[in-house]
Amino acid sequence: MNTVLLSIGVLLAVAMIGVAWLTIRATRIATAMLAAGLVSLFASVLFLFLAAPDVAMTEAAIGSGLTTFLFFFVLGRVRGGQS
Amino acid sequence: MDWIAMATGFILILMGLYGALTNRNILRIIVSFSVANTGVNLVLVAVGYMRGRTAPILDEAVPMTDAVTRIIDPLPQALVLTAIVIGLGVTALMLTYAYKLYEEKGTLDISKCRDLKW
Amino acid sequence: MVSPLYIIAVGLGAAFLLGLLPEKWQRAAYGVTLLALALMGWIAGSWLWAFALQGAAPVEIFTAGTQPPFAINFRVGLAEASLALLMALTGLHAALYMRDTLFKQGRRAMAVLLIFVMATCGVIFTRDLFNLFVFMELVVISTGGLVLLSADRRALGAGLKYLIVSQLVSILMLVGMVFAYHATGTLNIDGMAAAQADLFKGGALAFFLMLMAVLAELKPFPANGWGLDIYESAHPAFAALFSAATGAATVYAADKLLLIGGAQWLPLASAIGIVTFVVANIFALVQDNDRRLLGYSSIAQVGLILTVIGQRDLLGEQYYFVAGGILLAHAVAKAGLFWLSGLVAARGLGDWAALRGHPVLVFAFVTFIALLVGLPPFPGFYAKWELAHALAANGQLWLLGLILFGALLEAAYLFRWFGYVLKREQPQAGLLLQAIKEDVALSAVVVAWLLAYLWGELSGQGNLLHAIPLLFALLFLPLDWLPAKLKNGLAIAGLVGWFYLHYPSYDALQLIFAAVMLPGGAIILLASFQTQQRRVGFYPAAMLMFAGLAMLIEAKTSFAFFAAWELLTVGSYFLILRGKHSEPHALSYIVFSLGGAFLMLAGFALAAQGVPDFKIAALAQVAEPFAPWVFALLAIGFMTKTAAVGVHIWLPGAHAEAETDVSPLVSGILLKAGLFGLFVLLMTMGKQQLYGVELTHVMLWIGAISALIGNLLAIFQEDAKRLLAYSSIGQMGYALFGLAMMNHLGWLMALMFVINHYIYKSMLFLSVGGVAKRTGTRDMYRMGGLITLMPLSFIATLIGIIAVSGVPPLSGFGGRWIFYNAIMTAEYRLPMVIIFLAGPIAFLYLFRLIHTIFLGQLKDELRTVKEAPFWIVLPQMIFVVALLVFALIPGMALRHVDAYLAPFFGGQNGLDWAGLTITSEFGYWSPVSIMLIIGVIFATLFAWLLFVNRRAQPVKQFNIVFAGERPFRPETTHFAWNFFAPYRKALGFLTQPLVTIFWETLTELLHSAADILRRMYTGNGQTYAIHLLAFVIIVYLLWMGGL
Amino acid sequence: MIRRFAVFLLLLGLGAIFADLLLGYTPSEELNLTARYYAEHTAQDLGAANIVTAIVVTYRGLDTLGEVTVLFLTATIIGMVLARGRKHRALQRQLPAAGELLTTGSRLLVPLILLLGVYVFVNGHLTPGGGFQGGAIVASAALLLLLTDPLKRFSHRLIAVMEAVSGLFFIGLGVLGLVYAGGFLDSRVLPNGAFGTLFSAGVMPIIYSFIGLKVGAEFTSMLTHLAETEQS
Amino acid sequence: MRIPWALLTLFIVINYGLLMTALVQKIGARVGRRHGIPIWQNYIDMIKNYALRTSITHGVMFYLGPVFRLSGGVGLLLFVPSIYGSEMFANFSFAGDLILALYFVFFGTLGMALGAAESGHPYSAIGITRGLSQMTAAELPFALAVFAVALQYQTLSVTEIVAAQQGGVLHWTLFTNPLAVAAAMMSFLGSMMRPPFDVVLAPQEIPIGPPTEYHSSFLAMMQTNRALFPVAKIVVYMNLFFGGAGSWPEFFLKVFLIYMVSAFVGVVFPRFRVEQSIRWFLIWAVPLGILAVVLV
Repeated sequence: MNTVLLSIGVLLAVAMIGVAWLTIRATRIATAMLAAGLVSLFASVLFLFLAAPDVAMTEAAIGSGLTTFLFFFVLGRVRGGQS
Repeated sequence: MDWIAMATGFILILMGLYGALTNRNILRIIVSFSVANTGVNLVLVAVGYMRGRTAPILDEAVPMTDAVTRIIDPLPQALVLTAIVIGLGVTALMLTYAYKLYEEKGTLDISKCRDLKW
Repeated sequence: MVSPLYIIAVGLGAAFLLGLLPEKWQRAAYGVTLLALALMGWIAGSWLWAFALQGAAPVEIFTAGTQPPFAINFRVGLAEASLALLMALTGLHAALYMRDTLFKQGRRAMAVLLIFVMATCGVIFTRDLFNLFVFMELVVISTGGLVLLSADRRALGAGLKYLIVSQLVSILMLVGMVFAYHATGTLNIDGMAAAQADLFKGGALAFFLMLMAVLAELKPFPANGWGLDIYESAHPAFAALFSAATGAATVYAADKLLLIGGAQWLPLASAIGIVTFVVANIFALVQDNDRRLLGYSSIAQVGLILTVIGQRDLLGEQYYFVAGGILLAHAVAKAGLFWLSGLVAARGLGDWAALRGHPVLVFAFVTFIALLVGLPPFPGFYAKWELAHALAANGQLWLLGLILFGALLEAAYLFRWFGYVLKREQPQAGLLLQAIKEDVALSAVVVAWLLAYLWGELSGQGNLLHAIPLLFALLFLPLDWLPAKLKNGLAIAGLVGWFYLHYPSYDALQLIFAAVMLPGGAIILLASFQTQQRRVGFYPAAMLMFAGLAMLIEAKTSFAFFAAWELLTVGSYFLILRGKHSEPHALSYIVFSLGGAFLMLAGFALAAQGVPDFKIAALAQVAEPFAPWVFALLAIGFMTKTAAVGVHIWLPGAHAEAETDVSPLVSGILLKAGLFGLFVLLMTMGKQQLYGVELTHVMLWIGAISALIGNLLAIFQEDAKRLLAYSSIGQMGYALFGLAMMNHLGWLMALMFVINHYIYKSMLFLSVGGVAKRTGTRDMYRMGGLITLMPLSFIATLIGIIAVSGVPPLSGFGGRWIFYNAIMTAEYRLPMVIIFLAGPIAFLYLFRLIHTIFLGQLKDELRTVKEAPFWIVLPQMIFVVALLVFALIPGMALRHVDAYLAPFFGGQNGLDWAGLTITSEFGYWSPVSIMLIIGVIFATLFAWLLFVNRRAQPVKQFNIVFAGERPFRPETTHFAWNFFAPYRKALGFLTQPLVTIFWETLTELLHSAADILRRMYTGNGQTYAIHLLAFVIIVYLLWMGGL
Repeated sequence: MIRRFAVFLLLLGLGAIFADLLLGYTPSEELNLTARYYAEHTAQDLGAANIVTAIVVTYRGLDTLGEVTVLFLTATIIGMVLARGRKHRALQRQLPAAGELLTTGSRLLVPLILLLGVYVFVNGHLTPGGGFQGGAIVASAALLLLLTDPLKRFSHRLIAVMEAVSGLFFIGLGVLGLVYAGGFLDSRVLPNGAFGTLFSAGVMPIIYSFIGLKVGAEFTSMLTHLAETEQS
Repeated sequence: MRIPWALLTLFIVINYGLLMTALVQKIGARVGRRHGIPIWQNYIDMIKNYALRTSITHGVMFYLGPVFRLSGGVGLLLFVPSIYGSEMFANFSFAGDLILALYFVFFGTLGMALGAAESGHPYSAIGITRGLSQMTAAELPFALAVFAVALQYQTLSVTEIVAAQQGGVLHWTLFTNPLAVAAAMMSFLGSMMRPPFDVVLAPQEIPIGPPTEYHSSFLAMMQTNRALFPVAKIVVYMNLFFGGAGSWPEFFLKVFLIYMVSAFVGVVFPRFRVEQSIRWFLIWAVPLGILAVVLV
């Protein structure tokens, strides 16, 4: 049980770091934004493992949900910012 | 688990900051900061975590009487809740700024936004 | 009493309520805003009242009905209440000031403002770390909103930079906080402070991160570029809030946070603070944008307060007095200045010249600057005094030096700015006057003076605002609308009256100085009767100087002495600045004077060693390791005022460019203040040795070289008043020399110079001033032949130069005679050589003065020139009489001083005053006989010559032997320009402006360093964030590495 | 490139600090003083099952008030900034209508989502979740509506009133605590009630509901303000 | 009672001065194989000038110049005792000591400068600048020497200084303090307005210098002073450095010899420009003076 959890945790961590790399280095901003949302989502899973359901819910709803939407809202209005 | 989370959190913070300090696009900076914020939240929760205990919610599984020995520290979680929301607030504000700046200057390159200096 | 929590509740509630109001109801929304702010202020004020006047104990406020570590608690005491009142009041004023903007932006902007004020109050009240973080975030975000109220579009960028940096800050804060919580098991600040003992290594690191986060909000160097951008671009009312409210609140947060770390972290705070203070002030030197300059100044001030916080343990119970004094002074002054900046249309410093047409606004500006610089009677002055004493008593001399250096820089750019206000060309843009904005700015003036009174009451040194001379000077402010003649009469009456009432209590030395300064000043002021208009600003300044002088003479304690010193310095600065082209010279005067004053402050502080109420007389008991340093610091301070060589470069311009009746005031009277100080110093401390060098010996050389250089430079001046000014340097050199000889007659000679120099230099300045007034120039080669047109001025000048030159029978000879007797017993002989050389050189410039102005060829354009106005001539004639009387019976004044000085030199009188002949150990001198003999010879010969030539025929101007031709142009015939050309060939190398070059290079270096280094503020928000990161890492390496 | 290197070096330094923290970290075996108090007293004193909620709403209610204020502030500023200069904009261009599926789906889903949100924040003191989460869920309903019809104008007035009223109630309840109970935001204005039931824990569920409403309103307000900016 | 004696002193000294200056000039001429002026030439000049009745004036100060000048000379003479030990010829030395004499020298200089400047002639002004410039440097070694002598005898009273030198030639300051005397004598050369330091008056060329505009009785008064002043000044030197004079013959002899020093030097050296003479004094005379002061 513990090892399983642990390996899932490590997996999550590695995934998060990978996705985070995508966030800061992706060529397209949209990708970066999606990746950031994904990091948040992974984090909320990790929060569950850390016995923090409240935080997990919040992170999922706000961190990965609303924030990502906000990003895209703005992205859509600035044409990616390159001009 | 807590070690993993904490280390991941720190790494996320560093990566987020790296992104925020090297990318020129303001949107990317904001996105990077949100990653760093996630990292901070991870660290915070990880500090409150105690091995072998459960969430600080009292129910049938965790009766009131042995809560002290069964639950983990609830305080960091409360802090993280607040921190997340504050983070969203700041992010939203920065996004608004980015939008207005774009309206104003037609670019989101932060190095072009240097009319105040010295 | 209403719970302080209601401050939070009211602020928030009103902000939420605004959302309920319909969009159109702007007025109602505005009313709610004002009401809420006023209510918050009232609550804070009522608590302040309770704490301050009813001695209530600080209250703890628990939330959630639970004890502190488990729930958030507030603490409200005196400091919190006063800061909260400050927040509410600045908020209220900001709301009033921004009325138009708020109406335009609607209720949302008002809500943001309310929350901003509420949040700053929260930062101050809360004792919970995370709650502190929340409130700080609120401050950050509301700042992000309020920045956008600016009409300046660049504010958008500034706000973004701020948000980027604060993201970084909040990351540091949160990480640090959670580890600190982990280490101590509490988030309560006091709880953490109590648990300090078990802060293990991780705890220290955690604390370090939190400290960095809070300090970063204080805009430490170099992590402060974003702050500057906000100051520059924000709405002035918000910039005022940002500087006053945010600054004060964050400082208080830092203060609370440092409780956790304990004493070992305090040095770090001091180090960061002082670096910020000095560097920000250096950078400010090269600023031309007013708001950015104020921004730099804000950063610097906050740095200073941080330094003070770091010295909390040293200051003990004075801590709140000192830190509070500086903090409140900064807040009020900065708010006031930002508010004023909203009235000025353009952003260059020179554009503030538009204020000039509004004396009330100029007064406001002066008040704010004095408040910032910490001049008496404002709180910063008391605070600086206590701070310097605490630092000196505890050996923190480097810190003291840096603080004073930074303060001097700050004074330099602020006074330079003030010079612009009074002297620069009025800009096109002008002012954007609006009654409400003016009122807001002026209310800050009122608060400033209230604070001045309050701090005076709180200080253990006595309230300067109870000093009658100062009050008398201030009285002239409201009376400034009266005609000048009336004010002049009042001023003269005041001077004479004060002297009349007080002279019985003076000892001989005080009496001499007081007589020269007060009734002496009254005589010079007679000349001021000739002004016609109201002469706005002259009398407050002049009387401020006289107040300082009057207080200086009576000062018993070092505090009273220093306060008087600063008053007279500032007063004279304003006087000098009145001259038409005196802007740069007045600046260099005030910078040198304040520099000297700061050295004195350091000297007094070092001498007192923490003793409160240090008596001047106690200087005699200063013990060995400090004594020579005290002596040196004080001596340099005084010598700055007497313009000894090395620190003399301010004098020529300042004295020459001053107005006609101001030059004699600052030359004839003001210079004596320095001599008075030196007298007091030498009488109490005597000879001191530093590294085996006798300091009085050094002074002897300085005096001699001053005499030589002053005289030498005087002969090469084309400008009559500059000539006299350089001559003053030389004369003061003589006096310094006399003092430094450390023998009875030397001191007597110095006193003789006090009287003589007052009389003849005042006379000459008035005479030359009158001529300059009539001819419209001060260049001597443009004059000539005025003897027939201005005979009275000529007589005054003639008597004056005979007296200055030391030729018998006039009083100057007495000085020389005593001098020779004094050097007979002096220990050092070499410096005499220089004095001997300097002596005859005086003839050169004196002759030049009288020849090129009054003799020689009259110029065509000056043929209709009239005698100087009556009121300028009258004091000259009084001086002529005084000079003759003093020449005849010098003993009248000097014998008393001689007797007074006797106890310092074995109890014997230095001279024998019996009968008409004055006798010394070596020689004798009978002024009356000399006068009689010379008079008889002179009169006989003159009568004879007149008789022989009774039919002599006066000839026309050009009827001279001119190689058989007659010159027709006076310009070519009047030999005046480059008068002593051969002398320049022979000794011109001595006039190399080495000292000027030295100081200019120093200034230049500072400026260019500032100009290069400030380019680190590239304007890129990312760079600023990197600065912050670098700041954290560098401090980590330097501090934690060494911990 | 130099900048990157500098940032890298500096972050290396920060990493060192973090590493220091990480290596110096020893997980605690026992609850510390504060946490122990919460574990022992929350249920008895406040009657809340979810200790995190009790902390968020009551013990550290002031933080939460601040947090709500942060959102309010952000929403207000966004409104302020984006309202500026919008008036003279040309009115809506016609955009392609959203797909049938989305439109119908949203009609069905929105009430459900709203209900879920309300459920989450009403039960905040018992189960995981609460005002923030619920508020976010409510806001996502609004988001859905926005997605289906980008030109849909939400009633700003309604949002503003909801925001303001719930905020005022929040403060009002807090002040009630100050007046009638142990201090500001004390939830024991109402009796604690039966542990574990909906109507327990004093005013905690009420406050959390208002928080939920307010958060929802604020999120919605932010989203609509952003949405109403023109697609440029 | 002092006044008649003082007038007698004055009378003696003026006549002696007139004769001596003429004599020195004659000696100079004879050395140069010229015939030279008659010994009473000065009297002729003076009488002629005083007798002239055509006079013009440039203003008040124009009168005062010669008056100042002659007052300076007379005063200097009378403030110093002429004959040591003689109550009659102690003059008005009770009024002041050495310092008075030292500073009174400037009285005439200053007055002259003023009067000449009033004339409005540029050459006068140029002459004055030269004179004053040179004086500042020339006076320095003298002042140092006086200081050294005063230190040596621990008094400022001229009478006491002379008294201390009595009892043989070797007690003269000349031998007890040769450095000071050397410095003072160098200064003396400069103050005598004789070559090589006579650029101030430049008597050989067109009349340049302070007296350019003076004529008739004005000039006569100055000529009187020109006879009186060198003697008065030499009296000071004599008293300070050469043992003073116990009787009138000794007085005449010593004054003549001291005056001859400057005459000799003047014959040998060419004229200095002002800056040259300043440098000369500073380089050669001042160090001697400093040494004198330091070594006393």
